[in-house]
Amino acid sequence: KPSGGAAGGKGDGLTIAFLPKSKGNQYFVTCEKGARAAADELGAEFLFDGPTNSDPAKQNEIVENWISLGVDVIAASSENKDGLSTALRKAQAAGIKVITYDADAQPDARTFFVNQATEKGIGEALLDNTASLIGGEGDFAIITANLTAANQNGWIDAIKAHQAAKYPNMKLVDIKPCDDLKDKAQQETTNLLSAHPNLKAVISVCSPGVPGAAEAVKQAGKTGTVKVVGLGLPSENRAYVKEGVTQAVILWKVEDLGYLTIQAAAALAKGELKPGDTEFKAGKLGTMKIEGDNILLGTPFAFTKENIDQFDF
Amino acid sequence: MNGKHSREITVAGALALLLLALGILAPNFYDLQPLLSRTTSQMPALVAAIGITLVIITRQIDISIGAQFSMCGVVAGVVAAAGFPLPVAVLAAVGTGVVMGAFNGVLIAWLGLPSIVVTLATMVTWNELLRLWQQGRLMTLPDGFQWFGLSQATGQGIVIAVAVALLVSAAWTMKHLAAGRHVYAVGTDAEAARLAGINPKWTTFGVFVLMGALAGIASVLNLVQSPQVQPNAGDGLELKVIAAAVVGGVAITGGRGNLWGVLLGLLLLANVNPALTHFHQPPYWERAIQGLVILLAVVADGMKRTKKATA
Amino acid sequence: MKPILQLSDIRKSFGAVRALKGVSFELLPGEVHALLGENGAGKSTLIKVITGAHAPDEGTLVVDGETLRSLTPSKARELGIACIYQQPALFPDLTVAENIGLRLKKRSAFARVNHAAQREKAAELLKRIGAEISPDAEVRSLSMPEQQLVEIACALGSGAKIVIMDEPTASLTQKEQHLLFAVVRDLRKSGVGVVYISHRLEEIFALADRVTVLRDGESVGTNRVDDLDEAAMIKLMVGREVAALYPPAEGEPGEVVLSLKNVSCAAGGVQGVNLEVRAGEIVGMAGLVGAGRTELARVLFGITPADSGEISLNGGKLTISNPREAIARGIAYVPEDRRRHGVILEMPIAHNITMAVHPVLFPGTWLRFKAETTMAQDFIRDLGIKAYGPEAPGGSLSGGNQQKVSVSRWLATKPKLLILDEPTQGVDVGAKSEIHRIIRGLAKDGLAVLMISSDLPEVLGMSDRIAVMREGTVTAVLPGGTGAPEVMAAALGQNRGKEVA
Amino acid sequence: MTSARSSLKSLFARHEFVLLAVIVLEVILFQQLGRRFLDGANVSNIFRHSVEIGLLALAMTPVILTGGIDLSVGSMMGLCAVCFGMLVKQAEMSPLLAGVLSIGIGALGGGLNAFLIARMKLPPLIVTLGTFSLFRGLAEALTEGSKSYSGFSPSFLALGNSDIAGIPAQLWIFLVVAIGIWLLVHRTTLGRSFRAIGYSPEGSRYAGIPVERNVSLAYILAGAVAGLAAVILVSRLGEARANAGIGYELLAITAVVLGGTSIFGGSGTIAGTLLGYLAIAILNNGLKRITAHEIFDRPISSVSNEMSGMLTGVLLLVALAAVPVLKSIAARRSRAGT
Ligand SMILES: Nc1ncnc2c1ncn2[C@@H]1O[C@H](COP(=O)(O)OP(=O)(O)OP(=O)(O)O)[C@@H](O)[C@H]1O
Ligand SMILES: Nc1ncnc2c1ncn2[C@@H]1O[C@H](COP(=O)(O)OP(=O)(O)OP(=O)(O)O)[C@@H](O)[C@H]1O
Ligand SMILES: [Mg+2]
Ligand SMILES: [Mg+2]
Repeated sequence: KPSGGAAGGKGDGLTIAFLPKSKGNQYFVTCEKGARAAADELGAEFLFDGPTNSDPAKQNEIVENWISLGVDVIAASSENKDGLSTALRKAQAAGIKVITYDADAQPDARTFFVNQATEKGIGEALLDNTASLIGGEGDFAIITANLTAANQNGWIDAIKAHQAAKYPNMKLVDIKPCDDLKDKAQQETTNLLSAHPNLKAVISVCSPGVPGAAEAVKQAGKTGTVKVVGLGLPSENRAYVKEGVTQAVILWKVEDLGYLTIQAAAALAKGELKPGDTEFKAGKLGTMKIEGDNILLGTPFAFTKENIDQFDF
Repeated sequence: MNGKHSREITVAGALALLLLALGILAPNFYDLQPLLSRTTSQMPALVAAIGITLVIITRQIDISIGAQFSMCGVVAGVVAAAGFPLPVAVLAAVGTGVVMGAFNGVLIAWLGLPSIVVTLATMVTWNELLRLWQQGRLMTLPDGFQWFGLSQATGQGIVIAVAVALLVSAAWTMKHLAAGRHVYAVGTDAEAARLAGINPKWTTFGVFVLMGALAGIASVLNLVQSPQVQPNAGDGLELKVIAAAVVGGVAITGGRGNLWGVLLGLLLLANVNPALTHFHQPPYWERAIQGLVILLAVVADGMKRTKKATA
Repeated sequence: MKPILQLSDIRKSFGAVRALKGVSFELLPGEVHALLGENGAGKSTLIKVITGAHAPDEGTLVVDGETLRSLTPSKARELGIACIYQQPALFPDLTVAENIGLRLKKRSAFARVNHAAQREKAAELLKRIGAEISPDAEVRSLSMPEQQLVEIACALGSGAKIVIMDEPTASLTQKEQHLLFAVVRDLRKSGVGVVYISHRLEEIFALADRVTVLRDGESVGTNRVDDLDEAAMIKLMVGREVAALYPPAEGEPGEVVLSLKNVSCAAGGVQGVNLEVRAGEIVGMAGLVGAGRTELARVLFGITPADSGEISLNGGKLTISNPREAIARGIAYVPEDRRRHGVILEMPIAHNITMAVHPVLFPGTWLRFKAETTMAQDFIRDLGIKAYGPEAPGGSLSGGNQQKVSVSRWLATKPKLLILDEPTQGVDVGAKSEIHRIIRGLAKDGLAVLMISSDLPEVLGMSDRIAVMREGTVTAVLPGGTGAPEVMAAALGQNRGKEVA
Repeated sequence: MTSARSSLKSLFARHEFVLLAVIVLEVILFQQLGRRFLDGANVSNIFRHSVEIGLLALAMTPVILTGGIDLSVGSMMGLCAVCFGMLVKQAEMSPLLAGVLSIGIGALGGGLNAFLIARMKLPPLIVTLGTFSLFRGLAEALTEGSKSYSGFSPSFLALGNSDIAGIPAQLWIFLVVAIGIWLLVHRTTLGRSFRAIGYSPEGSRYAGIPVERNVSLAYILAGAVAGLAAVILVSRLGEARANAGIGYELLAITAVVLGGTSIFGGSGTIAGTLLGYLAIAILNNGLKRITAHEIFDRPISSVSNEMSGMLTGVLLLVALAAVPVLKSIAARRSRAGT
């Protein structure tokens, strides 16, 4: 084995590396918090690094760097599925265990995927929520981060499929990228509102897009008339949700996602978790279900006016 | 003489055509409220464009303005979050801009370093510093910040009024005050300007400081448009306003250009994206179209020059 | 009388170049004080110290009784010092009125510009010096001499007590020279002190009261002009007698090398030029500034190619569409603007000299440093270029030596026809006679030489034949030895010369 | 006079020396603070991860020497990557042929820059700002923003991920290109003419140098090298996407300027560019290895990208400011000495 525990800075403990899609994002900051807590609990060394811009080569660079650093296990969320898989395969070839979370890589490039909810699940949750708000019919539009983001495209595809199957009277009129900028999302939504006067709802699949879309709807005086639904953090949307501009913010418990990922990663590295297992005991989260090679976090959660104050992330 | 305003006329023509097409094909574009929001959202860029225009006229460039804009916004946000009232936050933003502008100015005016490299360096430095400091958190501003604590309509009115007032007074200064003439003179020929008793160093320094201050003001005008501020709000702003200046007829070789052209250039570029949306076109052509507009503008310049030379 | 300007022991270095080594100078009110010296003697540097453009390393200035360590351009202006620089320092994008406005009384940066008043003032000044230039014209549309007149208007309008002119006549025509002389005399009468720099001794005799000669950054004395004759003045400048100014022609001209029939170029304003140049002869080309001589040279060198007519070289007809072709055909052109077109100041002399012979010296594009150095050393020796070696950057040389480098570059191409454009412009007498000797030597070796010059004595002294250009065409070809009046008459279009069919 | 030259010479010597010292310092520092920094695998990584930027920096040097700039190379990488992906995956071409074609497409794009800059005499900064948007925009439009290409053959992926004689495969290509461009810039008349043009385009024309043609060649070369860099990047990542090479133009320019090439054109060396590139590449890699030290309560390795960006900016400013400051000190000293 070319690498191994010997590299660990802290005696013979594990070294776990944790890769987010991008760093400048509250979502991954929260994720890291949970992950770090798990690592501390396990007494493992925790390495965290991620890209600060949209250069698709950055994630590979970080992974390959960890390979030569000799970490024991890598947990990654992929921005570019195929691209990152190349690096993750190299890690596996070097004897490093690989697990993905949040956004999956190719199945052969990792052992498990910690699934906070399937693409399908997220897409359906977003659309079902929207549909129930607008009575199952009417125009809606989507705000995404950028057109190249892999798992956002996955969610969008799921939304499209689900709409075709279940809500024939709904129509997706436009998809706009906002470059992960809140202000740009706001401008795009303003344009969407006047370009599509019959718009009933805006779904944002990137987190800065949710408050951006909400602000545009609010400024347009269409609070309540045009519904805003999105994937985002409660803390960033609390005010809009309470005002009734944003109807629902959908997310899983992000901190738990980080926590579970690290627990699984450690177990995998220690050999306590093996392919074929159907259950896995994840510290304070208790026993988690495994479906195939997906470790399930649970279903996504909808934050609404009623419950949003109970969450502090 | 006839060629003097040809650029403004061309750009105004293209803009008019676009607006006309929108009027016929997508009359909703002119609904009052979205129009107002759309206009308000471009005002920070307009204010930054005033600054970059002066910088380019002095034959310099500043690609750090997006970073300055982000930094000013974050500083204002931090000051506000610490409980200081709005005017203090505004002062902090502008002050931060002035300091960053002065930093560029000292290196460029006194050490004679090339502005493109200096501002490239300060751009990455400020941007990465911000990332290190803020980790990309969306900052929530205190209540009473949005629209200066006034109603939305009033707030939008103030934002537009401030930007337009800055534009008008800058344009007036460039034409009617000796200082404006100095900026043109330094951009045309710094040594000749020096011999004419103008201090090119102070002029250049002043322009960069002003650029910083305007970036600060622009960030405030952006800040008040929503209750949150993103630490990378200025990403790409430099390209947007440089493009606007170039399309508006400001010569990158210094000494020539005027702010009305820049206003038109900004409006033209800023309306490409809304127009695509209103024509129900897919968004992925946006960047290519903006590139084409810039190239057409420079090519038009080139053709005009060749014609002049052979005539 | 009390001097209005007094400099004592001024020292100034640029890096290791000691341009001024303790110069003292004084200017009285109401006098025209000429400053003379070879190229690089430090004249321009001295006046830049006076105008505040350069701060001296040591020494003091006394202006109007006030003692100063150094000046800034704006402080100098407040003290009433105005200057017409060697290169016009105007803003091409601004109008004449705006340019003049910028140079008049210093106002606060935040004072309002009164456009109407500025225009009026400009019009008045231009009228006073007799220039027919519109105040609303953009400066970029003006000719060189017109720009020089605007400079003069600026200096006049500032109401200065000290006016400095650095080679103001270098690009002026006869007519404008007269305007300038009138202005200078006018200034003297009103008690203004004028510092006047020129390489043309006849101007010094015509205008100046006193003369200070600089040599090698040091002042070698101040004399009354009346006390000196030309020979004495030259001796002061170069530190030795300069004997025969123009080397005599030797031998008979050979075959026709260059023949032009009806050559025109609309872009360059050249129309129907007919001309022949033979091997071994020097054809001098006279004409007023703006007559189109440089333009003709540019046509022959392929910079602005001809659009009609016939150019033959050694009997063969040819078209020349770019400088590369011209070089390949054996044409060489030593341009008039040395600093912009002649030598690349930042590059070593060796690189400058080999620049036009890359395809020959470096076959297959690989550089051969040894061959290059050898070639450069040969020229440095043959032409007597004063430099510390082939690796010295062009900018470290004096004007005359730069000119020699420029000539070397073209001799390296082994041309059949050598076109020289103002070969001694701004070159001091010593270097000038050396360049003349070199040109004559080349002709003797069988080169056909076309020498454009605005220096009439030079044209008269050097030419085997004299072609005169006016309004873009050759109006007369006169034999060598023709007198100045005839040549001037032809240049001015007073139909006295022998017309060419 | 001789002293003027020698002091100037020592200044240049000093610049590259200073850069070398910075690199040595970096290596020592990272070796001390970092984990397994001088490990064979990591040294490979330093090069493997930065070869694309190194290539762009090499190709950018002639462009800057002519007094120009090319902001479009990063976008050109995106366009070439996408074209390469389409050629291999849709037109089912062999990677070799597709690679050659991609380099050709890069050269073509460089040709567009060249036409506008050299022939139409338009300012390079603005032309390439326009093509910066245009090329990236075309890449996005071609893929409708979201498509990407993957699943390349292992033999192609080997180019980006395997070693030849213990050295990353792409580093061999880099070395060949580096030697080629070094020869071009320092040993040929073309390279000499780049400098001449950078110092004085008009003067060069009067000396019979085909200015238009030579400037064009510099931009075409930059485009072609961007195409090559794109192919290498795709083979390293195993995926071709419209956002390949985003922001690389600025890193390449930084490397060139850090290496002592004047942004105004004329002076500069390939050795300087290589040193500038190395300094950046080592900084970027080394910071990732420092896991035991913290800044702002975070391990340095976890903010390595931010830190290396910031330090690169600072280094650039220091390197730039050092020249005029040293010069004025030298001038003062020489004056005091005389
Ligand atoms: N800015 C400068 N930097 C470096 N050296 C300079 C500079 N200006 C002048 N010199 C050098 O100083 C010396 C004096 O130059 P100056 O221009 O004063 O001569 P000049 O007497 O005016 O000559 P000319 O008759 O050719 O105009 C020359 O050796 C020149 O090369
Ligand atoms: N850079 C310039 N800007 C403005 N006018 C110019 C410029 N160069 C040349 N001219 C003008 O173009 C006209 C033709 O110039 P040209 O150089 O051919 O004349 P010339 O007979 O060679 O005069 P000379 O060589 O004595 O200056 C002149 O009026 C000249 O002043
Ligand atoms: Mg002089
Ligand atoms: Mg001439």
